[in-house]
This record gives sequence, structure tokens and C-alpha cells, in this order.
Amino acid sequence: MRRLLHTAFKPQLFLLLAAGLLLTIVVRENRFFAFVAGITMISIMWAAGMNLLTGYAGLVSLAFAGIAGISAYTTVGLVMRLGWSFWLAMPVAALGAAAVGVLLGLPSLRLKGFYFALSSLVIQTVLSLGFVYFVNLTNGDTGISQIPPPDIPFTGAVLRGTSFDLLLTFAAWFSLVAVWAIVHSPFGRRLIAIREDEVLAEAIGIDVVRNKMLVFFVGSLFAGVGGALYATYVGFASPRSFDLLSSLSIWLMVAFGGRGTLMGPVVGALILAPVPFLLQQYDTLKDVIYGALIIAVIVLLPGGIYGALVSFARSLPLLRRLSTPYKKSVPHDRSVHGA
Amino acid sequence: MLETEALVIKYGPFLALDGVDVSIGEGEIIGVIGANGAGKSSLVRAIAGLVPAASGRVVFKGRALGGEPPHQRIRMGIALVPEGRGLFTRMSVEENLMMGGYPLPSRNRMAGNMLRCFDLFPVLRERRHQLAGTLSGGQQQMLAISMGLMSEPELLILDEPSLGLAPIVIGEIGEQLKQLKSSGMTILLAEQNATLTGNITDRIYVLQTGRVRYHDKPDVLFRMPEVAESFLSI
Amino acid sequence: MTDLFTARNLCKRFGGVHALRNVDVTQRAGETLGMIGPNGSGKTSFVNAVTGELALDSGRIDFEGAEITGARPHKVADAGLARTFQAVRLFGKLSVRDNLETAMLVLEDPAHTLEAAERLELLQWLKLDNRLQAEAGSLTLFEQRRLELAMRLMMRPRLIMLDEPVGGLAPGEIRAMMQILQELKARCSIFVIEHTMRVIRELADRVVVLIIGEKIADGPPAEILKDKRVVEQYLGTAHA
Amino acid sequence: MMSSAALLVAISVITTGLVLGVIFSLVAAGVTIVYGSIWLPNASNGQFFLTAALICWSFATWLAMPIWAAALLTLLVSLPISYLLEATLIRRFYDVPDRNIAYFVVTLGVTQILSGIFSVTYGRWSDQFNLPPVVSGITFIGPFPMTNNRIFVLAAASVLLALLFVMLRFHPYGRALRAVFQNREAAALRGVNVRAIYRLSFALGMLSIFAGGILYGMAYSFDLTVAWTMAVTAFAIMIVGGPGSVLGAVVVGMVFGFTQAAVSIFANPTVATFSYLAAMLVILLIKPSGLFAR
Amino acid sequence: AMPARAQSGQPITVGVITELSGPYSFFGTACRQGVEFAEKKIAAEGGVLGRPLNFKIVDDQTNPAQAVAAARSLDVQDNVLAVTGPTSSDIALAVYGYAEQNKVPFVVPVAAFAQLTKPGTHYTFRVEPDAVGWGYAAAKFIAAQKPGAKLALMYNDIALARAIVAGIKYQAPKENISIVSDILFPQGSNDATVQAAQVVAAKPDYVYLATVGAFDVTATNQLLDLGIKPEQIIHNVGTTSTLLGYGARSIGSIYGSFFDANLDNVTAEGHQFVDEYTQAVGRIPSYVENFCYNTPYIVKAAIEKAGSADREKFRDAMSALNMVEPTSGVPISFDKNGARKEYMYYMQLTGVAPPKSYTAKKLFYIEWAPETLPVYDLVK
Ligand SMILES: Nc1ncnc2c1ncn2[C@@H]1O[C@H](COP(=O)(O)OP(=O)(O)OP(=O)(O)O)[C@@H](O)[C@H]1O
Ligand SMILES: Nc1ncnc2c1ncn2[C@@H]1O[C@H](COP(=O)(O)OP(=O)(O)OP(=O)(O)O)[C@@H](O)[C@H]1O
Ligand SMILES: [Mg+2]
Ligand SMILES: [Mg+2]
Repeated sequence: MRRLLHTAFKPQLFLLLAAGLLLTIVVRENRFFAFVAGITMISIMWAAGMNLLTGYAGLVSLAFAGIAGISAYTTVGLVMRLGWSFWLAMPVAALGAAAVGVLLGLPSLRLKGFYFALSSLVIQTVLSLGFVYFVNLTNGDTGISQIPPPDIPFTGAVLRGTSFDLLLTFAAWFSLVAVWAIVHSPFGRRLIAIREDEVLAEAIGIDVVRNKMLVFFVGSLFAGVGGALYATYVGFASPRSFDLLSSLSIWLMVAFGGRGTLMGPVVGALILAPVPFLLQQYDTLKDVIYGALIIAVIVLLPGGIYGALVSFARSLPLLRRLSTPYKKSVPHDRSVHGA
Repeated sequence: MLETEALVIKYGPFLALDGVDVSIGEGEIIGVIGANGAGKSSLVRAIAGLVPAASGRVVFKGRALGGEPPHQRIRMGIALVPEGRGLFTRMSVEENLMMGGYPLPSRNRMAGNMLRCFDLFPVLRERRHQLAGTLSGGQQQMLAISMGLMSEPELLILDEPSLGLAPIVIGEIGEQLKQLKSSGMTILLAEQNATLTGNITDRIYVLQTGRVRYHDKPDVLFRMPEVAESFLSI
Repeated sequence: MTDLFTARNLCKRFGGVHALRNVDVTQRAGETLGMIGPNGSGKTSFVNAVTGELALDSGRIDFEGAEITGARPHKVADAGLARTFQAVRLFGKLSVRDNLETAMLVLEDPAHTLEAAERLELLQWLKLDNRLQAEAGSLTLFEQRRLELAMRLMMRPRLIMLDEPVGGLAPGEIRAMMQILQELKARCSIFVIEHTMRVIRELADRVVVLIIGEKIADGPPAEILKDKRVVEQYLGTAHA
Repeated sequence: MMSSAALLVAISVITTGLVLGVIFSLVAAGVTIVYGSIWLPNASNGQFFLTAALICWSFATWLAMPIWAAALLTLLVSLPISYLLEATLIRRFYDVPDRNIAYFVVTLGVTQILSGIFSVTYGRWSDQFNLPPVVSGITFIGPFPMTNNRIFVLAAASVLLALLFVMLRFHPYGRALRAVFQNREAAALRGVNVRAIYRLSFALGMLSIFAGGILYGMAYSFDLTVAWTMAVTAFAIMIVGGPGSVLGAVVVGMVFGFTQAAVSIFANPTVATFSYLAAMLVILLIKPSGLFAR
Repeated sequence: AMPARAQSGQPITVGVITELSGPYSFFGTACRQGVEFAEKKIAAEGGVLGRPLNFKIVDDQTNPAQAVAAARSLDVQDNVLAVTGPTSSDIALAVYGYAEQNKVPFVVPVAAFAQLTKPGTHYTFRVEPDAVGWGYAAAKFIAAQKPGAKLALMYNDIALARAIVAGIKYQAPKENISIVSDILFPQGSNDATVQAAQVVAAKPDYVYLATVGAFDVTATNQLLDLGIKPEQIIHNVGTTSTLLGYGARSIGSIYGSFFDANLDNVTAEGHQFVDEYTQAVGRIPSYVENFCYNTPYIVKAAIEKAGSADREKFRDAMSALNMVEPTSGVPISFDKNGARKEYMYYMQLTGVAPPKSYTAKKLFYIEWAPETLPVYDLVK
């Protein structure tokens, strides 16, 4: 906690916040762009969590959106059926989702590297099936509409419009602060050690199991909070909102921006999240453009956009402190890891 | 049999080999010794076609080698047993040996060679069905050497074969290499120390930071104090 | 002297292979124990068993009076028993500094830094102090072995098990490493596996010999290295 | 003695299990061969599966080709497609660290492009596509009438699988493929032309995915949504079966086929679906490298 | 001259949020066609209130978030009078949420969810009869065909199908129809042979299919393979592409509908629409396209009734609307929750001429008021 506050006051992170708030204010007049910005903020939050798992701990979890969904549905249920306050429901739901996240992370104890990614892909499909199937909880593929925005406690008013957007901006910023704090904490170092070599990590006294579970918990928290905010922000939740494609696009933001860097996923989210909204007019080309964009980046800058920027960034003192440089792994098949 | 002429190898800006000339005659056993990072592996890897020469050339049986990749060079008769052994850890000992004989045209030649390897290192026969990755360090080394022999090379290159072997086995391998030599095989041996190279090689090249520092018969070399000091076995 | 660690009739089979057969080993505090044996005789397996990498079929292991049988590797490391690997194992992509700092995490005291005097002199002693920024993977083997050692010492172990610490080093480097190990004795007890007899002869107070997973001899190097079976099955006449 | 109703259902389960099983196996085999040599987790395998079916459909409907000709031609078409992909996208990553991740991103891009194209072309023309039967008529298996078309699909797929299996098991190529997967440099040193193996594996994998798509189109009418379900199924089968193991793909594929065939026998199909995916995870926890991984 | 002057006023814009890409692109595109035809004709007829009536079409990518974003952009950027368009029910529901919260009139052309017009709905109007009603009508139809019939149900695990089945199960006992087999398919099912066998074993008089997309055709064929007669198969609804997809062997099978080119109540304008649509798309329109074609006319009528392009006035006009479908003369009116007065046809396929058209004959027609059955107790 102390560390967290400490980090929160780092000037460069403040700058980020300022930028975010500025953006929110600028677009506030146009509710459409404001909405797109809001979704982008949530995406940043998700990407940050995914990055913690994928980038730092080396655990590619494609069930991420599913976990967000669990939290979203729980929040909505608690708010709309039991009449809880959002501010009580959201943490409860997020914690619940995080617990599930830990559970679904268990295979990673045995499955090495990308193999876990592939199995998590299957887990995601199971979750999607679940969202459709447990109609009385999720209202099936119909989805739940008219989800009320968060209430403002003790006032009876609700949080909507620009104030909600600002909340999202803060949330996104805070998640970056959190990731920063974690990465620069002993826990963060342990994660990196585990990513690099589990056997060695254990030999120097790192409890691999415990730390993996822990990172799944934390990462899923990001997913959960994001999910709860997403549902209330969009005002609608359906299995389609939390399906495999969503997981993949979040993961893509990370890979696209640059794994294992603080800013990479932000860049990724800032670019990829708005694309589908802004291209709504180009229904025939949209997907092609999106796909081509992804391919182009990975072909031209294998380290992700930010990965490529880092070397340049190092020359700028401010960015330097923001960037944990992108590390490439040794060119050897046994490290390109599989089962 | 094989010459390198002013061979230069770069890793990015880093100069690993800086104009090395070695020549290996038909049926010789040649040693290359040098401390860590002297460039032994770079040299042998270049000969095997794993790393490109920045300049200079490698001439094999009178023919200058260009960009031939390793899989072609082994068919010409150059087999490298790399540092780190280059085993297929999740394959059985037997399958590894079969991979060793991959370039062979006929199955029964493969079988024949395999038997010879088993006679060379009986422990491999016992462990023929064990996964290579689970062999002990030394057993793995023996398997690696056998894989090199499987393809019936004219020039067998070993990069630090004595690594991790029990003293007695090092002795045995020495004997085996002598036999191979007498059966007409040419051998290039890269080593850190002279335990193995000392008594079996015809000539030794001493590499130092990418250059040939000395080159002579072992007995002559090891009478030089500075060489003895840093390479003679302990 | 008190027993630092004891292993009582350890057994481990891999299918038909006896990696360890009722192996009893005891090491006293301050003592340097050597282990030799032909390839595949079970030395590494022994270390793996003691440090929890390998699940035993039967047997009991105590360290500083507490049982650690079946404890997971990180627990063993926590308890003060460090080990190195036969093939050097480092976080190759991380800097030397990061490697060292990661190894210090086990101490869990927030105040600790690499700059603490004790650690600095450790690094100077191992001649790593000016390589802190280098990528661990790009170090020479000798440097890597030293870094490995430094990482273990960061954990303030009472016992360190070294699996072939001079494997792959050139003679000159071997001498240097032996010097280091001599000085290391002052810091913690050492258990060392080696195929280089000089290391055993000069460092070990006592030597254990494994052959096909069985302990066949245990005593001071001088005698052991003359032992008929050891010479026949391990050293070979050349060395005798 | 079973009642004829029960017998009917029983036989229908068996035949359906077989048909689904061989098709799953074929696609999974394609996926597993590619991943098990190049470390290429092909996220677009489902889309290519669909591509095959659609191409075959186009040949049959627009060019009014006889279905068998359309099928063969489609298989041929897979070769230039593989070559193009290999030359433009796949090849450049052969030496990249973490290339399985890079590949996953790239193939996701390809998926996006293909699905985008399909949804605005075929997707707008029709909401389902059918291939005419290759052979007509019905054969009775006890009380159960099985269309000869399904029998044909079953036979064709089985033959292809057998061929793949034999090739990987008894031809040196099979061992070379696993060798390259495990330690590429060592394989090169032992005389394996790594890039040739890569190219071959990719083409072979695409070929069997295409075959799977065509046969699926012959057995069932299909729409664009089949791509993702198939992609996930194929990955699931590969993980459980072990990478590079065609045997694993076949066995696990069959299990998946039969489970899907049998679900409706259980009280609740969706729950049954959960349970077999759960079973998959359990298997993985017990044997992480996959049942048939070496 | 008259139209020219008429259109001088500044245009009234209505937003169309529909699926032009993603899984539903087929229906979205078909719907867009219908809307665009009507748009042209209305323009030719001189627009509305002397102002052009424009429809701005946006792709929702079959994705709720995208749909909401689209609704928002149409609302705040283009300031549309109303929105319409989605053909996928969950998308429609997402837009519904936005519409009700932000007081944007929402006319749903093809989405059969009762939830879209649940009590308290104020701004949303559903043109397509709701799915529970489909089931109700099916039960009525079967009872009329064969008293005491034995019925088998096969349906996918999707909301639409569950709603239909709820309707059937509610009405069946009242019509003393016995349900002899009740089979649910998980999403992503490929094969229905086993289920078909189970159905055959249960010896039903009719099999009611509420399956979707390609699987619908697969299931049909596999039922036929196992010896079920076409006459025994009832499809929840029939769209041209699926009806043609079933192929010649399923001639005689039955399907529900709300408009059919083969009906004799098709008006002159209806025929003109059918011809033009067939010209352009190469396939005769089904009820989907028809609803989308009629929707602009509904909007137009409401604007004229309201006499202005004010959202509140428009909404009131909608709920008081009383007109007939220009294509078929079927009456259109909405109850206080915006639910349309329910009706349904059951047709029998009598011939196919792929890829263009098919012939069918009417077996049954029924109308009923939305409150006839407790829809909102049956589907939450
Ligand atoms: N892939 C590489 N990239 C960059 N530098 C390299 C690479 N491989 C080797 N080097 C450097 O080239 C020099 C020579 O390396 P090489 O492995 O040939 O020496 P060596 O004599 O084999 O050492 P050793 O006895 O440790 O095997 C060393 O300084 C090493 O750091
Ligand atoms: N996972 C395993 N599966 C099967 N056999 C194994 C496994 N691990 C080790 N072995 C066998 O156990 C025996 C002991 O292996 P170990 O590595 O302990 O030998 P070692 O004494 O360290 O040999 P070296 O001096 O060559 O390193 C060897 O015969 C080895 O093949
Ligand atoms: Mg070397
Ligand atoms: Mg060992």
C-alpha cells in the first residue's frame, strides 16, 4: 500500500493521468467520442491486467474476458436483483472473479508456456457456454439490458455522462499505477524470475505455485473490475461481450503494444480499442484493415509498437523511467516454449 | 583434407575469429585448445556451416565451401558434435542414433553403425529405450559422440567431448578416437585442456582471443611453459 | 562437530534403473564433503533428491536437525541449503544485477540492497562488481559460474551443494575457481560433485563414492583415491 | 436383447461418432503437425477449414463442377495458398525468438481478414451452404439407415488419416519432424534440412485441414460460425493428444466425436459438453505434455 | 414538379443499426436491402411532410457494444428522429436499453424478443410478433391439423428457441398435444443424427424444429434420412435461403411465416417489391426483408400522424398508429408497451427453384392479441 501511494506520486505517472483527463475533457462534448474514449479506458485497464499475466509472469490467459464476464454478471445481479450499491457489488464480484481466475489458473502449474495459452482458450469457450446456459443468472444469449450506471452513495443520484468517463480514466490510470508498483516490488521480480526459469526460481527460494496463484488473483482483479465497469458503462451485458474474441483482442492489445512493458499495452489499447468503433462506416473493410494492421506491426516490429519505441524512449529521461525495456528471449527452440 | 584460410567470424560488431588458418590432413587427429571464449566453437561451427564466415574461406577436399548449410555439409562428410551435445531430449537413445544416421541411404547400414556405437559405449545399449534427456550428463556426452559417428563422416569434429566425463571414460574415448583414426577417419578436437588432446593428437592449434597463438606437435607445445601453465591438465 | 545434514538410506528408481540405493550420507558443519562416481552413478540425483527437485521412493533427509524430506525446492533453499546445477543455470536474459537481486528476494528484508557492504565485498571477491550491467547470458562460462555462486551466497546459505563447479573450465580457470572455493569454506559448508580429481584432492575433507547408485566408499580423499574399486571403475589406471 | 429403438439410437451414436471423429481428427492432425514442427499455433486453422468448404462449394455451384472434381481441385488450391502464406508470413519468423507468440498474432490477423472477407461476401449471400452428395442412396446398418454419402466421407477421411499416420510413423520424415521440433540446430547438424521440413509440414498441415473442411461440407451443411468452433476443437484435441502426434489427434479426435454424438443421450447436452471439456483439463493436469507426446 | 418542391424541406433522418458484418451479416444485409427499397420509393413519392426521409445505415458488427456505440453516435452526432434495424435479438436488446434510457424512439423490424416490449416500455416498438407467440400459434396449428397429435421438439440452446418452446409447452396441454420428445442442442452442434434417431424412436406425428443457420438444414436432412416424412416437419419460420437449402427432398414440409411471396394477400405494391427485390438480389424476399421494407412506411405514417419530426410526438403517434402493411394489407398497431398485434401464417413448401425462388401454399392463419398469453411470465 505504502509503495502504491509512493508510486502514485511519481511525476511521470501524474503526467499520464493529466493526459487521460485532458482527453476525457476534450471529447466530453461529443458523447459518441466520449463513449469510445470510455471503452478505451476500460480496455487499457484490461490490457494492464493481461500484461501482468502475459508480459511479466509469462502466463498467456485467454480466459480473461470470461473472468471479466463473471464479475460483470455478478455485479449486475447484485445490483439489479438484490439492490446492492454498485460500490459494494463491484468489489465483491471482482474478488469472486479473481478467485475463479485462480482456479482456472491451476493448469498453468503443469502446462508450460504456450500450451497453457491454448488450454485457456478452451476454458474461455466453456465459460462462454456457461454464460449462455445459466439463463436464470445471465439471461442467456438474450443478455441483460438497462443496467443502471453506478450510484453515488448516500445521494440517490447516479454516475453518468462525463463524471462516469472521469471515473474510468482514473480507474485506467490507477491500474497502471498498480502494475507499476507490482512490477517494481519483490513480487514483480519473482514473477519475472518465474517467467524466465521456473526451476532456477525454485532453487533460489521462490515459491512458484504461490506466486502464480497470486498473479492470477491480481490479474483477474483487473479483469473483474473492468468487467463490472464495462457492463454498467455500456448498460448491457451478453455472452458476446465476454467471448473468446474479446479475450483475444485484449491479448492482442498487449502483444501489439509490447509485452512486458508498462506503456506497451496502453499504446496497444489506444490504437486497437477505438478501431472497430471509428471504422463503423467501413463495414466491408473494417476487419481487413484491423487484421492487416496487426500483421503489419508484428512483421515490422516484432517487439510490438512500444518495444520498437523503447530504444528511442531510453534517450528521453521521462519515458525511460516509464519503460521496463522489452526483453527478447534466447533464440533456441527449447525456450520457444511448449509442453 | 580441410583448410581454413584467414577465416574471420563476427557476431554483430564482435570479432570472434580474426583470420584463422588451420589445416587438417587426411587421417590426422588435430587438436584446437583455448580458454573460454577463445573461439574454438566459433571455428568448428563455421566449418560445420552453422555460422557464416565474415571473410576468408573454408576449403574441404580441395573444394571451397560457400553458403552450404549444415545439412549439406554433413552429406559431404563433415560431422560436428556440438558443444552442449545437441541431443533430442524427448527421444529415446535409439531414435537419437537413428537421427544421427539420417543422411544414410540404407537402413542396414544404419543398423550396423548402431551396433558399433553400442560396442563403443555399452551403457547406451542398456539405455536404448530411455529418453535422452534423462541420461546422466556423461551418458549424454557418449550418446552425442555416437550420433556423430552414425553418419560415417570423413571428418569428425568434437567440441569439448570430455566435458563432464569421468576420468576413466575420458581415457576410453581417447582410445576410441585413436582406433577411429587408424580406421582412416580424420578428427578435429576442440578442448579446454590437454587431458584428452595431449596424448592422442598429431598437432595442436592454440587459440587465443580469435587468433592462432601457437601451432605445433603436442610434446613440443607442452614444453613451452606458458602453454603448459594454462592448458596442461591438472 | 554437529551434523549439518544427514541422508538416511535414500532410494530412487527410474523404471529399471537404480539411481540411488540405500544411500547414507552425513555431513558435519564446517566440513567439505566431496562426491565422486562414474557417469550415471546417481550423484546429481542425490543432490536433486536432497534439494527437493526429485521425489524419493524412500529415505529420510534432515538438515540442521529438521526433516526436509519431500520439501519443495524453495523451502529447502529457504532453510539455508543452496545448490547449483550441473549445467549452468541463470536468468540469461536479465542483467547480472537483476540476477543477484532476484536471488536476494528469499531474505525478504525490505532494507536489503546490492550496495550493502557485505554484498559489495562479496562481488569484489568474485570479480563481478564491474559486470553488473552485463546480460548474464553473454558472460563467459567462468563468469557465469561465479555469478551462480554469488547468487547462492546472496541467500546466506549454511550449506551449498555444487554439481561439477569446474566442469567446462580451462585449467587456468580451474585453479582460480579452486582458490575461490578454498576461501568459500570460511563462509559456509560445501558439498561438491566433481570429476576433476585435483579439486577433490585439495578441497574435500572427506569423499563419498557412488557407483550405480550405491555408496561404496566414504573417507579421506588420500585413501579413497587409492581404493582399488575406485581406481578400476572410476579413475582408470592412468590416474592412479 | 436391445429394443430396436435402443439399437437404432446405439448405432446412430456409433456412426455419428465415427463421422465427427474422423473429421475432427483430420483437422486436429493438420494443426498438430504444424505446431509440432514449426511451433506455429495456427489460430486461423478454423478459417482455412471454412475456406476449403467455401471454395469447394463455389466450384460446385458456380462452375457447376461435379462434386468430386470440385473437392480434388480445392485440395490442389490449398498448395498455392500454403506456399503464398509460407513465403510471405510464415517464413520470416522461422528464426524469431518466441515465434509461437508472433505466429499466434499473425494468424489471428489472418483470421480477422478472412472472417471479415467471408462475412461480407458469402455471409451476405446465404446463411447456410450445402454441397451435393458425392454418392446417393442409403445403406441399412441393422435398423439404422446410413446415407452412402456419410459412408463415403467416413472412408475418405479414414484413408487420409491412415496415410498421414504411416508417413509420420514409418518415414524418416516423421522422426525428422519431431527432431526439428525439439532441437532445430541439432537436427540441422544431423543432416535435416530444417526449412524444407518446415515447408513440408506447413503444406501437409494445410492440406489435411482443407481435406477436413471439404469432407465436413460434404457431410453437413455449414455456415460461417463453424470456423471458430472447429478452431477451438482442433486446439483442444491437439493439446490433449500431444503436439506432433497424429495418433494422439486421431484417438482424442474420436473421443471428442463420440462424446458429441452421445451428449444428447445424457439428461442435459450442455452439461455434458462442459463435462468433457472439464475432463480434458483433468487429463492435462495428469499428463501435461499430452497423452501421446513423446 | 410536385415532389421536387415537396422535398425542398430539410431532411428527416432515421438511424438504421444493423448487422453488416459478423455472424448475422446475412440478415442485416437482407434487412438493409428492404429499407433501401422503401427509402427510394418514399423519396419518389415525395418524402414526408414535404421533407426527404433519409435512413442512415450503420454496421453494428453483430456486437452489442458496437450497437450501443452506434445508437449513441446516431443519437448525438446525427440527431436522428428514431433508430431501427437490428435483426439479432440481443443486439436489439442492447439498443433497447440505450433507447429507453435516452428517450430515443426505437422501431424493431425483425427481433422476436418479448423483452423488447416488456411492461413499462415506452420508446420501443416491435414490428415482428414475439417468439412465445410463435409457439402458441404452432400449438394452435398442430391442434387444427391433428387433434391429440404427438409432438417432438428439437431446438438450439438459444433464447429465441427457448421462448418458442416455452410458448408451445404453455399451449400444448390446452390443445391436448402430447410432447413425446424434447431435445436441446448445445450451441455449436454439428450433427443431429442421434437426436433424429431418438425422435424416430418416439414416433411423433410432428417434429417442431427451432434450430438455427446451417444446423437447421443439417437437422432437417438427417430427420429425412431417418425416414421422417417432410409433412411431419414444422420449421419455426422459413426464410428463402433456408427453404431453398432444405432442397427438393423436403418439399411438403411446413414452416411458420409472417409474409410470403406466394400468399394471395400480397398487394400490388407487395408484388412490385418482390419483383424488384428478386431482380436486385436474385432471391425472392421473405418475411425478414418484408418487415424491413415496411418499417420505413411505419415510420413515415407515424411522422405524418405526429405532423412533426419531434421525438415525443413521434412516439405518441407510433403507439396510436393504425395502418396496414403496404405489402400485404395485414394490420399494424402497437399496444401500450409497443408490442405489435400478433399474427402468424403456417405454410407448406410445394416446390423449389433454387437459387431464386420456391412455391408454397397457406395452411393456416391466426391472429391474437398480445395479452392472450402470459408472455412475460414465460420468459424472464
Ligand atoms: N551467438 C553469439 N553472439 C554473440 N557473441 C558470441 C556468440 N557466440 C559466441 N560469442 C562470443 O564469441 C567468442 C568466442 O566464442 P566461442 O564459443 O567460439 O569460444 P569457445 O572457445 O568455444 O569458448 P568455450 O570454451 O566457452 O566454448 C566468445 O567471446 C563469445 O562470447
Ligand atoms: N528422469 C529420469 N528418468 C530415467 N532415468 C533417469 C532420470 N534421471 C536420471 N536417470 C538415470 O539415473 C542415473 C543417475 O543419473 P545422475 O544424473 O544422478 O548421474 P550422475 O552421477 O550425475 O552422472 P554424471 O556424473 O554423468 O552427471 C543415470 O543412469 C540416469 O540415466
Ligand atoms: Mg565452445
Ligand atoms: Mg551429474
